[in-house]
Amino acid sequence: MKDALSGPDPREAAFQATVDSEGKIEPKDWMPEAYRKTLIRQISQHAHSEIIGMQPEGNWIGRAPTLRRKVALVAKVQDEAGHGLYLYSAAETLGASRDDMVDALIDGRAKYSTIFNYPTLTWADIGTIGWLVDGAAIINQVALCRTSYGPYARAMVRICKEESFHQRQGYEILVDLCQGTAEQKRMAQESLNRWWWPALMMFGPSDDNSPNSAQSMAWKIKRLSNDELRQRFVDQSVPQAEYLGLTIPDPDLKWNAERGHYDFGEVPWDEFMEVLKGNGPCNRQRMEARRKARDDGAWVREAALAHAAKRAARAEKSAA
Amino acid sequence: MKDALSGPDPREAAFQATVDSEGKIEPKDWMPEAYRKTLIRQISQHAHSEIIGMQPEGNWIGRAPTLRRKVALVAKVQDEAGHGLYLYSAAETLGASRDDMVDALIDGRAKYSTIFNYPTLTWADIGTIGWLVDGAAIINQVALCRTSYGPYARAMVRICKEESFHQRQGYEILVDLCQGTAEQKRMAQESLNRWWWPALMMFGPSDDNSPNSAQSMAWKIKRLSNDELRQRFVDQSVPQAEYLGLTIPDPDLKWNAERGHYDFGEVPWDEFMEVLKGNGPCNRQRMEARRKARDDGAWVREAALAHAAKRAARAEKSAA
Amino acid sequence: MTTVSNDDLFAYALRLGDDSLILGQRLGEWCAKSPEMELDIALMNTALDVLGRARGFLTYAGQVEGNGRDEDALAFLRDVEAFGNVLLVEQPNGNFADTIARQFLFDAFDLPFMEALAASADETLSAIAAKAVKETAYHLRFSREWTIRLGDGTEESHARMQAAVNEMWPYVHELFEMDAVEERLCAAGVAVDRAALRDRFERTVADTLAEATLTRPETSWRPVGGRHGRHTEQFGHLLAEMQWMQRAYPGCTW
Amino acid sequence: MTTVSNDDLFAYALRLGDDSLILGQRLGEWCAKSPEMELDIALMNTALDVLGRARGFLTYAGQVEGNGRDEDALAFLRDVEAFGNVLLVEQPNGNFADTIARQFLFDAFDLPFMEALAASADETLSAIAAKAVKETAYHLRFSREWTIRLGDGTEESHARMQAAVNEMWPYVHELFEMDAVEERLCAAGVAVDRAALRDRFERTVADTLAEATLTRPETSWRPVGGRHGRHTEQFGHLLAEMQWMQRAYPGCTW
Repeated sequence: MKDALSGPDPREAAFQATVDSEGKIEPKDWMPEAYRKTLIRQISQHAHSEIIGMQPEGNWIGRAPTLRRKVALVAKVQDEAGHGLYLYSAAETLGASRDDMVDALIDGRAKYSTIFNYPTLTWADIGTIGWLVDGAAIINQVALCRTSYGPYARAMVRICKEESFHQRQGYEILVDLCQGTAEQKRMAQESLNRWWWPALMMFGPSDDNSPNSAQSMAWKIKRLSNDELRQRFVDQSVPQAEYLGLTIPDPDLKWNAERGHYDFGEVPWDEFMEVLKGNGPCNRQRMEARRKARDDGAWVREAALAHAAKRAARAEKSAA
Repeated sequence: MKDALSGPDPREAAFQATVDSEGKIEPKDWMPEAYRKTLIRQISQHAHSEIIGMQPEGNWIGRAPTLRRKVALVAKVQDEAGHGLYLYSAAETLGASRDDMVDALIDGRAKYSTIFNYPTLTWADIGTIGWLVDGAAIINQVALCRTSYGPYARAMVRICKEESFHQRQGYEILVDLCQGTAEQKRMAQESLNRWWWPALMMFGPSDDNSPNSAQSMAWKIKRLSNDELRQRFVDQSVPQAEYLGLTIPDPDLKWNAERGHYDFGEVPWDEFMEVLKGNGPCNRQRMEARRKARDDGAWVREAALAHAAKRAARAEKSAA
Repeated sequence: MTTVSNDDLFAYALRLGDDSLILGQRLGEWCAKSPEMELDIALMNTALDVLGRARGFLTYAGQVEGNGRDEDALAFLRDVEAFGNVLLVEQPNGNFADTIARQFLFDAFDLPFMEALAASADETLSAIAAKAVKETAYHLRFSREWTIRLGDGTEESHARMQAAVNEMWPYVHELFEMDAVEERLCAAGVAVDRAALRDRFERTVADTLAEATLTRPETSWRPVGGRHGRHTEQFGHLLAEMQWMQRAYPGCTW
Repeated sequence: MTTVSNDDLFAYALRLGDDSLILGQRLGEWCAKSPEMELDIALMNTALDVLGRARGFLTYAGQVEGNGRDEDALAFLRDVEAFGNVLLVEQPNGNFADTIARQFLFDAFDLPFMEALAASADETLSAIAAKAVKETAYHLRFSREWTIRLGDGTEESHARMQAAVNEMWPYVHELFEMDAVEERLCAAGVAVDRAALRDRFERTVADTLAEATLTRPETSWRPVGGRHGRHTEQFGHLLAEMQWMQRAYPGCTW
């Protein structure tokens, strides 16, 4: 808290010094309110993304083409649920409550990654999500392993390991498709065509249009800019697509020897803004599914509470 | 109504004379209460059978293997709904109310043909139901075209025509299967194995165990005994099975030159009694589906009534 | 008059067939589940009509294509991305109000559409449409009346009907979408100019919603993509069911 | 010791695989739909365990059969009548109480079953079962606790849990059914004597229902047939979904 009479809060200087020297801020440390709020927003969005992300992949559990793939997919979706819970816990160390965060999600006040508002239409999409969506997530998260808030950084380290495994699995699915029949390869290409641009959008607006970024960089919540991360993702994905023999649906994509990076076309930001506003193909469906799970399950949660209370009362009685 | 003081009701003699001379009893004619009740029970059971019978066949509308078959199946199920309504109307001419009859069905007080408590597990079952179940129904119904109650007899005439068409369609499905691949033929045989005995049960218990039959025969509600009808069905079905190249699952089945009929094995009456008691494979499911349709649709029926009332009120107001 | 390419004609007949087929498939799911037995009959009746025209359109598409695919090959042996139906018709049945809303919005479009298609320079399309006009007039009467009945019924039915209209409304825009295929066929007098139907559609909707005491939804969401194989996640499940037999037992006669 | 016929062993491994596979398929349908995220994790976890043993049993069945069918050929390329799972595991998920009732009744049988199978003379079956014992002990703890929690929770949860137990109960009898195949394998020390497990099952059920303030249902209905391919109507729909990919794209590597 800042005292208007006495100039800058000395705690703020100490906080910034810790951040600047790559120290970690821990739950009981003093921190600026805006830092706390930014973190809660970001971590809860991340948690929401894990939870909502279960839906497009869960859509294929029933139809996975082999038992091995089915087991891997169930395990992956289960991991995502675990990541979600882990991240909600990290946000709770900052004083947020999970129920409030989930309510904010279902009321549409909180955001989650726009990528999960696209539908999974073919099995290839399960491969593509692993390859591109988890791939993009990892690039974001690797950077976040060095984020200034301790619990978040530690969550990221753990999550990154599992995500790498998921990404490899997804890529393997595509390898099988691309080494398979013509129909399988076509399925892979069609999937890439749908997911490529939405994947690039996962890094957020371009730096020119990312107003909160500077403060987040100063606090070392963010370690790299949106555009830097996006470039890293493109550079990483192009040779992977080449290995698969797939064509990235961007006519402007080409190697720039001078920059040592791939140039690529303009991300369709209009679409991004529409999806962000709630107008993606599946926004309504994702929210409705979450709401339905919450509402249909209310009686179960009430029963669990009622039973716990009964038990506690009985224990008290027998202790007395 | 019978007056205890004045001996037999002369109206009863007139009624029986009409029946004996193959005349028709019409809704406004006097009739014995027991005749009325027997008819209401029989006609409403018949109506319920049509309505419940939609379920096993409806189960395959979504999966019919060709569009031609899909259209034919939808049309058939639609006809059955029509028959159900037509029969409920016939029962209503006797003073029963459709709502009461449907409630009795859903409460488990009323019966319907036990055959519809068996599941449709393969597409062949759609053929088998047409061939055997509609075939058995027609044998029952042809006899009923001469039943003594006019509205019921006329309903039967109309229904018989459509059922014959359905039976032919069902048989055609099996012809295609039996002239098809080995797998298709196996599917047809497996289906016949499951449906043969339940089809024989459609004619009710053997005459020795059919206590109500004598009175029904005297009233010409029933025109042939259960066992006579069953024999007719077996005699008709055996050459049809031979043409298909299918084996009827009855080791005791053989031509009896002396009788001029096929002998056949003992119907598994224990199973029949179990299904009749409610313990067939699908009894609960059929009732639950009917109940669900009624309950889920309550708000729609209420809305229709409310709207009709509003309309009537508006019409009255504008007329005033 | 411009020459019509077989590719265009194939694509057009196919998407019209898909609209009808998928709607028929959804309606068939109501079998024995309706609020009244009479409604079972009415919904089956609509299913029969649209499945009938699906057969006509798909058979014609197969002939135009000339690769030996018949109506069943087209209905049962394509995967999601090859289906060209609008997203509206694949929406799940939901409750009875949802189905009525989907049907009413479709019918309100479909009647002027089929009337216009009946005047197509293509004789086959014209003949299918001429038959469809009478059927659709009946469908529209049914779905319109039920929209009114539920909208102006009880409090509960009003709320459900309004929610249903809100839910289905975003999908109507795709009905009026023209792409290059349809532009070319339209120039040749074969395809219908969808944009020209909007006024009549809006009048039907406005009249009906007014009588039903319902409000026309205003949403900025205008989902499209069905014409180009970008469907909803539910669609794959619909196909898994619909195509089961042909997929499990390929190459058989049924 | 009697010699074991490959046909018997194949049939046995297959039906055990089918029990696990179909239960896993049903559990997978809960994904992202559970009352709590923790329950999503728990149900997925159970799904993983049973799918894992399904793989083991089916792979072994394919080896014993010796016709080159692997786990996927067996899981994805058989039709309804060739599946030998009990009817209990194919029952639809219903609400959470229904799923818990199905799971609890299955687990209460499955724990003694797997313990007994771990002592099988057949090494492969024994190894799969040994691993399964630990997993199932955990499943049973979970499903038992939730049976108690819901039974002795609120009035609503009590009513739902009782209804769920009533609904699932008739299907337990089939779990104890022995046919000639199992009799022969049992005599050879390979298969489990199911009848011998009944007492322990009943004790588990009695204890749990008592703690849950629930009543043991009494019904005369004892549906069977699953072991011989006579399934419920829902089962075909389950297969249409589960087998979609292998049916639509035959002969591919995934």
